[in-house]
Amino acid sequence: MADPMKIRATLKGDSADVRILMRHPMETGTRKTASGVVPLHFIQSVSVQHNGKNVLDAQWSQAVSRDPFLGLRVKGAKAGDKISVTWTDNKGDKRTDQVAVAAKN
Amino acid sequence: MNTNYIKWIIFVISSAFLVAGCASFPDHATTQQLSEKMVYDAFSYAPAHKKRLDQDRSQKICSKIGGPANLSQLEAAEVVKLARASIKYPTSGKLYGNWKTGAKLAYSGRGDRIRNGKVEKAKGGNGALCQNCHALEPGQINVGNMGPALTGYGKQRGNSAAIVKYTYDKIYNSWAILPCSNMPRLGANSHLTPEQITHMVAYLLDPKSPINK
Amino acid sequence: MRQLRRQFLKLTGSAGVMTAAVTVGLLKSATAFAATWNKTGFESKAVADVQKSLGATSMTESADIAITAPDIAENGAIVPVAVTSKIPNTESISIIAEKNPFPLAASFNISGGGEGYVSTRIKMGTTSNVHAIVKAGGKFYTAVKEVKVTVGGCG
Amino acid sequence: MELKRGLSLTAGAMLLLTMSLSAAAQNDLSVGRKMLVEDNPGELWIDQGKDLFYKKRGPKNVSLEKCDFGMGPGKLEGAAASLPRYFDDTDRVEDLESRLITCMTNLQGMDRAKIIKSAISRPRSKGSEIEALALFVTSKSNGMKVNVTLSHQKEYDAYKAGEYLFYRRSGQTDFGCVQCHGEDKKRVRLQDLINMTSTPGAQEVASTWPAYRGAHYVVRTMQWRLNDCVWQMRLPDLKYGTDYAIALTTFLNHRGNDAVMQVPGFKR
Repeated sequence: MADPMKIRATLKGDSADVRILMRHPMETGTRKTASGVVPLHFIQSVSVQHNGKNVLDAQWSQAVSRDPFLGLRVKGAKAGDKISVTWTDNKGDKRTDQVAVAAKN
Repeated sequence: MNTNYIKWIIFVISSAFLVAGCASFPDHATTQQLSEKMVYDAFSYAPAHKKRLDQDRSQKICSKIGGPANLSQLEAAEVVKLARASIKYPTSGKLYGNWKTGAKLAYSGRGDRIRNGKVEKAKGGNGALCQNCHALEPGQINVGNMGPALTGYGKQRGNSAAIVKYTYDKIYNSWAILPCSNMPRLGANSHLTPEQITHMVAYLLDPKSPINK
Repeated sequence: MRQLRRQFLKLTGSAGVMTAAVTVGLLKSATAFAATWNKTGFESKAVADVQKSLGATSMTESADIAITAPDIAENGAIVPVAVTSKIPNTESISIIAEKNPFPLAASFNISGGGEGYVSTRIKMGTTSNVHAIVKAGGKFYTAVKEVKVTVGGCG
Repeated sequence: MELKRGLSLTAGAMLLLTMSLSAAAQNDLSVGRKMLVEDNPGELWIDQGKDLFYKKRGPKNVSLEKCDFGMGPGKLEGAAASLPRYFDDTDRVEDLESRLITCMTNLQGMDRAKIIKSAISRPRSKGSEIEALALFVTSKSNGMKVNVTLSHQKEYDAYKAGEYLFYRRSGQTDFGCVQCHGEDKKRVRLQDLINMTSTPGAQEVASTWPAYRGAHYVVRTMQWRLNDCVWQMRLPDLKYGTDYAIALTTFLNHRGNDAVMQVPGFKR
């Protein structure tokens, strides 16, 4: 099963600053090890929702780094709003995590 | 008075004394004895590799706490004398090798590292480690700055016999020129062979070498 | 889910019914609106082909796009790249590493309250130009920045 | 004499060149470093360590909640920031990693040799138990000041031994620690070297480990850092949790006092 993401969503002015760390090998399909080439395995899409509404849909290639990071900003967010993130990889694995926007600290 | 109470007071006072009064920095001899034991306990090594932990006379002198600034004149002179005596020249007598071979070695940091008891073998022998610490050819950014930049080394000095010998000696045993310098004694410690050092000399001095472009 | 949606579309074949389905919660909006993965673009080896796949055949260089990335990356496997677009109505941002075997690294479609800003990390095999392509108001804009990559070496 | 003057002149010219080069490199690199530290994949290891810490494990089927890191059993806040320190039960100065192993063997009944064998994980792996646990325990000191005190005689001994070992040169590179870590603004190739003889340098060491190592994609501990150093120095294999490593860590961390803990660090 996929590991949980680490999502931070903090209010900066009238926007939420959203920072997402995911755990994924992001294999390029060309890396060789003693036991042969490691098959292509990468996150293809990430979607971010603000209170259930899409704000960002990312399409990725295998060129995104291992243990990927995604940062974005959402206008008009308020403390307590829900930010939900879903990724899907090329093998069909999926993971969804959700946080509430925190007030500026 | 209750004797238990008195005993307790004595205990408190004495233990406080033990902590606050007695504990202190050990003297150098004690530290040295403790630390040397720590070294040999800390590593797992084949008998042939014990020499990597042992210190020779010069290494002992050059391990002054606080660094070489604390060297006495006598100690510095001894290190230089030992270093001069260590320098061996190739049997051919030729100190100027092939700059192209040297150019490859300059960028290699490989060879003779130990992991899980296995000694790393590098193609073409141990690397000369130069890139780790010195700027080399112009425009190369992936270089260290522990030692002075060597860019244009030969251009500034020419390649007279005196410069060739000076350069060979410096690489073979840098402590012959600057006692306790940070630069490894590459020849004296058998990290590089005399022949490899002649290639490094050519790399540094040859007008065709990229370092002098 | 994607499979399901395709079947669903085939069955209904009407956008009107689709909207109704979303409102009654038959489909999650995330799936319904997710863009399909740009296979042509991600498998293109030439930057021109990537641009074509994005629909960006003509572009304007724009000072309103800022690429934040190191001039020199210590580790080509983790090169941080952020793109900020101040162009109004920014709809999408794509990141292209020119000299990668497959130059298109990532595309981001922005909707709702999403701002014209994305930050991520990409792999770069060698020193290369990094391009950002921004779509805004149906037009394409671009900016470029060079990132020097030095391989970490003996560590 | 003639030669010497010539050399010092060129050395001056070289110095200028080196300075401008390194100044440029510093600015060019800093942007990337800042971006990587701010959002550190190492954070993904913290929860992994937390799970391992509270899970009942080992032959004795207990968690590590009773483990005493020096502030009392189970008290983690600020504990890592005060290590290494002397422990009565083992009559030894221990750092975080050796203390974790003490608890895993004594409380949970695990096999010491087995823990050590897998303590340093392979690159691109999920990481080792020790790596995740060390990060979780240290993260409980985040925002607090490093406070390694010397009071027991063995703590004084360890500090002085660490200092001695920092300067001790041996092997075919003639390296001690100070050869690479004795001056400001030095680099090996493009990698910055911390000047550990300075207070800010020692503070950086004391407050940023364990760290995410970008080139390995795993969280690394101080013990790994030392292992990699002695490997480059061409010394033999350093065993895990030795008094040598603990002495060096005591020397560095005590001098790093008052730094604010912030882990995981990010190393290229």
